[in-house]
Amino acid sequence: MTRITYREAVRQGLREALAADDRVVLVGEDVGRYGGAYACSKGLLDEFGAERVRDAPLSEAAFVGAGIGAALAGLLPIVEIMTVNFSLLALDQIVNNAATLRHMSGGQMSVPLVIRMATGAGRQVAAQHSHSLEVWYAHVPGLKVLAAATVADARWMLAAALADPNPVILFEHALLYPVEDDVDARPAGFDPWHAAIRRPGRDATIVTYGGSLPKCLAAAETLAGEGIDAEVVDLRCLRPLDVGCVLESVARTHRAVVVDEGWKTCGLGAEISATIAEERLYELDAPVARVCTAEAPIPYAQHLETAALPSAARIAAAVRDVVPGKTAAAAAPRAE
Amino acid sequence: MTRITYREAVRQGLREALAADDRVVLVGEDVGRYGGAYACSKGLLDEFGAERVRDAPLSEAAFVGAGIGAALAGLLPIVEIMTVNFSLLALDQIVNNAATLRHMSGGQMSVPLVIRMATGAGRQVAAQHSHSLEVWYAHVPGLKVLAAATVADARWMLAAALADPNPVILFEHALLYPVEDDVDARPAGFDPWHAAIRRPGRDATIVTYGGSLPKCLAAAETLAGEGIDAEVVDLRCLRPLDVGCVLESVARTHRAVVVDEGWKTCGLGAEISATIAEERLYELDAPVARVCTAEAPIPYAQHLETAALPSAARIAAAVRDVVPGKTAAAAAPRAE
Amino acid sequence: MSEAAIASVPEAEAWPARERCLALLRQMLLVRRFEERAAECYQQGLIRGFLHLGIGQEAVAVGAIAALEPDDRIVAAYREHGQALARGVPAASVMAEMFGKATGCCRGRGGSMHLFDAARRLYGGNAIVAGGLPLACGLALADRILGRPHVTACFFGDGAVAEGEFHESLNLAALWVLPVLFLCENNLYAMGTRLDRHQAMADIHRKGDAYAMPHAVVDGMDVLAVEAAVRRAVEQVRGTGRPFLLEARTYRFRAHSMYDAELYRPREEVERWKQRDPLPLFIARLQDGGRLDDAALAAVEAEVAAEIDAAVAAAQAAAVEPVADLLRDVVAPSSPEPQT
Amino acid sequence: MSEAAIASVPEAEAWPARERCLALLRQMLLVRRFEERAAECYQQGLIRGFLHLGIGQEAVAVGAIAALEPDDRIVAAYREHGQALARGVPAASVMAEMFGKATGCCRGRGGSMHLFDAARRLYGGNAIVAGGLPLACGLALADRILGRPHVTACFFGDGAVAEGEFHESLNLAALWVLPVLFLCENNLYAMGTRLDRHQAMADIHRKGDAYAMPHAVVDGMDVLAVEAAVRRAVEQVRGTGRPFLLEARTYRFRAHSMYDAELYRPREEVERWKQRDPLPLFIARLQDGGRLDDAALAAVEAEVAAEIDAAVAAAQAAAVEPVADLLRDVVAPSSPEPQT
Ligand SMILES: Cc1ncc(C[n+]2csc(CCOP(=O)(O)OP(=O)(O)O)c2C)c(N)n1
Ligand SMILES: Cc1ncc(C[n+]2csc(CCOP(=O)(O)OP(=O)(O)O)c2C)c(N)n1
Ligand SMILES: [Mg+2]
Ligand SMILES: [Mg+2]
Repeated sequence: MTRITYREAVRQGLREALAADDRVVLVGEDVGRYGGAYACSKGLLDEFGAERVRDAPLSEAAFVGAGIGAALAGLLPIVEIMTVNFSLLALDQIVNNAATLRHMSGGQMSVPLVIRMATGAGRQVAAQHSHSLEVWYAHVPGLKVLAAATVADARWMLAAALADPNPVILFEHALLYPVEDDVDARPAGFDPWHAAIRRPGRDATIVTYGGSLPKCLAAAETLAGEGIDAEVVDLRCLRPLDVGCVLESVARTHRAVVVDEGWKTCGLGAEISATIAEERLYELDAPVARVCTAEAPIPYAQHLETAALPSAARIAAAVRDVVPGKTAAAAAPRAE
Repeated sequence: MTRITYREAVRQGLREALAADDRVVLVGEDVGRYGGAYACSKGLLDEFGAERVRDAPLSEAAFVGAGIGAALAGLLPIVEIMTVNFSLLALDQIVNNAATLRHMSGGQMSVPLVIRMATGAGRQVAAQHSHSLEVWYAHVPGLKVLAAATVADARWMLAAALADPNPVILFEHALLYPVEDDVDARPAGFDPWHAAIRRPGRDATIVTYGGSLPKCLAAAETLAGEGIDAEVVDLRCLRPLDVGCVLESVARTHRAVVVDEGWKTCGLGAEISATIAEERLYELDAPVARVCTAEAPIPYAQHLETAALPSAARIAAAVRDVVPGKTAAAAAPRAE
Repeated sequence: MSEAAIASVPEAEAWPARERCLALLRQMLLVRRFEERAAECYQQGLIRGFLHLGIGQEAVAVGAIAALEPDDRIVAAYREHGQALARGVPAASVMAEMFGKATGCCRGRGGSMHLFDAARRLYGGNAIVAGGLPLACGLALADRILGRPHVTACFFGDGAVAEGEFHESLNLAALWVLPVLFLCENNLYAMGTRLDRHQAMADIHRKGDAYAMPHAVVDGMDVLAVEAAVRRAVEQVRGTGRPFLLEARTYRFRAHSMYDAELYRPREEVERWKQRDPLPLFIARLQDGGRLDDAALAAVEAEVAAEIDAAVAAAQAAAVEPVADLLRDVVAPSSPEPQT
Repeated sequence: MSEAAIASVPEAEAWPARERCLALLRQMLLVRRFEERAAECYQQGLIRGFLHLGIGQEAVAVGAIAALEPDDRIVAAYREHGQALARGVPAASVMAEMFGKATGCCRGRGGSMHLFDAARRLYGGNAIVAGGLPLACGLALADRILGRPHVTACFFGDGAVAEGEFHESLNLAALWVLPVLFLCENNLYAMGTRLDRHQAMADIHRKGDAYAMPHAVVDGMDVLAVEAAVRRAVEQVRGTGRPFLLEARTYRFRAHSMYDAELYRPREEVERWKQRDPLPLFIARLQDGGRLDDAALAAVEAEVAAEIDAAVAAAQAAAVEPVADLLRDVVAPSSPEPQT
């Protein structure tokens, strides 16, 4: 067991990938000499050289598109877009090329590409630097989308993404980089394409992903003290969604709260909420609740930003709402 | 009453806007000499001159951003992005500037801009030219989003959008341009910001917008012959959503089918379905159903494209599923 | 850009061998007749969607591709029948694709704007203007890193030059030293917008200077001039590993797509350019040089006509993909073969 | 780009009047001391998020804005404290903004990277690299169409030059004849990437040729040279209505943002550039020219210090916006006043 940060986990994943296969290249703004905007690629330039750890000029469309082209011609590129905010500039390449080439070409072309990007708010970097646009990528056929919520996933998801023959978008939440955890050897049967139950519980299902996971776990702790036993499901793979895991959990708990750092309207939470209600209407004991970001560009001021984002308190409150009448006193003792 | 096409309705709306206010300019690729890719601005260059009807070079980010800047400085620009597919190249400007400037500046800046674009599939123009990305725009706080599904809305929505001090995205469905209808003078109290019930009905609510409306109305006709009386709600405004209208309808019908030409997962249909189930769980007699586009890039071949898109037949089938046991024989006579 | 400047572009230095000339002629004829036939099929409703004809521009694709090696890569835009045919994608395969049939080069999923052929290293067919340029950089990057000697030839229109992706790609290719030939088919118009109405500086090739990229301009109506210019440029790219920007000045005789009132250009301008139609021009030169007699020309025409007739017949007879396969090839289920 | 080339940039033709010189000095000092103080406040946790200091680059903003008319418009990037202060946004207003207070110029919603001031015609503060260039084109387009004589000055970094939005905007401005001064603050680095590692052709101003746009380069460490060069450029823009590309060569003395190990540049390079610190350089010239004595300098320093002290005190004392107002100004409820 070694205790490492999420940041270091990403770095180790990158290093391992570069070491394992000569076809792997890391491309992005400041991935080389600067060591990565979040220091995730520190030391890799020295170890693997400027040909394979490649600083890109500020031109997101071109270097993401180049990653797609390089994947077509036999490389296994890892393209880093510094943050999801700048990925808007590369969206045409991702949607119109990466996601479509296989299908448009009748299966002739393959784009084995991984695009990593930091996402999320919470650091007072204001409206243009705080987007959570995972939902947009999760909407696009032809892409796969992963979100690392734990240090272990940050460590091992990359290899799985690289082994996949499809373009994979891999989200890292900017607030998680300093988080520490024990990381073992790669778990046998590690499978990031399926959701994980991060905390089992019987009274309600909290469905989340990425940077909201710690908040959900904190809320579940609080609720446990009140006798509400919440299950926390980490989606991990946002496309294709592991609907099965979510539905099984809800079939057990009959209540669900979806937590999503994106804006509520047309966010990922909507898809989860809709799917639960469409598939388990008669098993729901309460309407599904969504805890999302307020419908505003993220403000700079700390108190406003905090108010805009999902918090453990808001999550706990939402769970209490769907589990009415359940107090510490009323809570039945567990019987498995 | 004059019978005009949706295309002509758009043209008249543009002409009226240019004639009404000198601050209005029309900017976009081929809006001038070519007359618009869909011939919506034919004749306007001659009438209003090249200063106000302005052909733009192929540079979506620059001319959309210029529209934003021009709006900041006192013009009322109508920017045409030829199709939603190319709007990906301008998304950074729309999301990071148009949608945020008012809020980021603490209310100092206003962006009274209208961005028109054609959307949708159905013309065998394949994967890169067939997107329905309305949902992405509907996700963004700071924007308003309209979709014209009828000739009358195509005729009158623009003026309402221009009168609004916010950036408004106005979608026109490419398949609707040749559709004809009678158009009167501007209806008193014309209000595109709210949904419209295009066909009242008692047995189920079909919620839709834009290019899917004719399919929904056709499905409702078919169903009427079978004794199923479907209500058809045209959302019209995709942001902010007129949730009230949808919920009131569902409160009457207890059954809902959402029809959305976007891909199903994380599409606009998900938001509608989620909202209905969250707000009217105990009034639903069946799970909400979604009829959306298959999860694939749109193929060129006609039979495949047709299979991918919502059709009147698929819509009717979905309604039948949520209204079980209701046959022509079983249908009760209407009693208001 | 004056038309005089175009005419003064130097001729090809030396005549290629007769067989090579006849091969070029055959390809130009194939492309021309193929597109004429495609237009008919479109009128008959057999081809649908967008159909962009390159009639008038055949010398560019044919001349350029003749100067490439079989392992070189090609990225094209949406007016790319010429590129596909010149690269050897069978007319039957292209026609079937445009008919939406399972025997098409993309099994009917791509259509006219998205012709792909992995074996012939044709990477589309891209309908987003300038969308192919970053791909070309990436293809070349892979070749560079993997030590392969290939060149990537990237075709695009004058309209694409205004897009940010043009600028970003040229900078990237020059900065990273990528073996890309950027080949601008300057046909004077982006849809209805004339070059001088979309470019502040209309001498496109000179934009190479902004990226320290060597550049040249060639008469795109002269197939031999194009072939020679591309050969020189490709040699330089292959030798130095550096990119090159070549502008070919040409003209589109037909509408932008199938429907287009052509309000934006005077009829006389089109007629003037038709005087420089690359096909009669080349035929006359071959005849003047004694390399082509009427019988030989008739034979080539007949051959081409037969090939296209067969392509249309096959396309009409072919089956479509089953609807059940709609979701096939959206994502790959497992590890594919490595691509080269 | 050699450093020799920078040094050889011509000096300002003539000395401005003493008062003008002192005003420039005061502004440069204000910007410098303001940012030094902001850095301290950041260490104390009073300012958060991203904080990009322009220390070393003050001569560019101060010199340039001195050459603008009050009604001219300014678009800046995210390293824009200098632009805001030089434009006359009160230090108290900027400091309060960075403290996230309701008295900030954007009521705490924008922070360091998004300083706006409608009355002073400052249109951000844009944190998307090159994101402000299209806006500048639009502001100028409105002025052109509405027949107003204003110039829009658009500041951006060398890193922005690689973005597609740079290219598209320059083409648009030149093509549409828009009165924009594009002012590149070339500080040799985009974060950790040195100019020659992000630009294939590193003489940024020469990229103007690709758009038939007049251009020049100026020593960005010399406030008088900047003022003169901008004055000339702005005169030309105002006179002709055409855009201009001006490159100011400068250097950032501090980290890119508050945390940055600066692995990408040698300490000596920074020290060498500090020899050309625009502030001591200008002070020495004023002293040599007999326009500044120690007492006057001390007085300016004291004035500036007092202003900044007051700004910090006011910012600390100020209230924050109520959380209930979170959704305020996301969309406007009704028709606003016309903007000019
Ligand atoms: C990014 C983008 N914007 C707009 C369009 C619509 N469009 C299709 S072709 C075309 C003109 C392109 O001109 P050019 O690059 O010169 O190619 P040509 O048609 O002359 O071959 C336009 C505007 C598009 N396909 N992609
Ligand atoms: C489109 C975009 N990509 C990446 C970033 C992250 N980023 C912020 S500043 C910066 C460097 C910009 O360099 P330059 O334009 O030279 O400005 P300077 O920081 O030197 O003032 C980068 C890469 C961004 N803000 N926007
Ligand atoms: Mg063209
Ligand atoms: Mg810089």
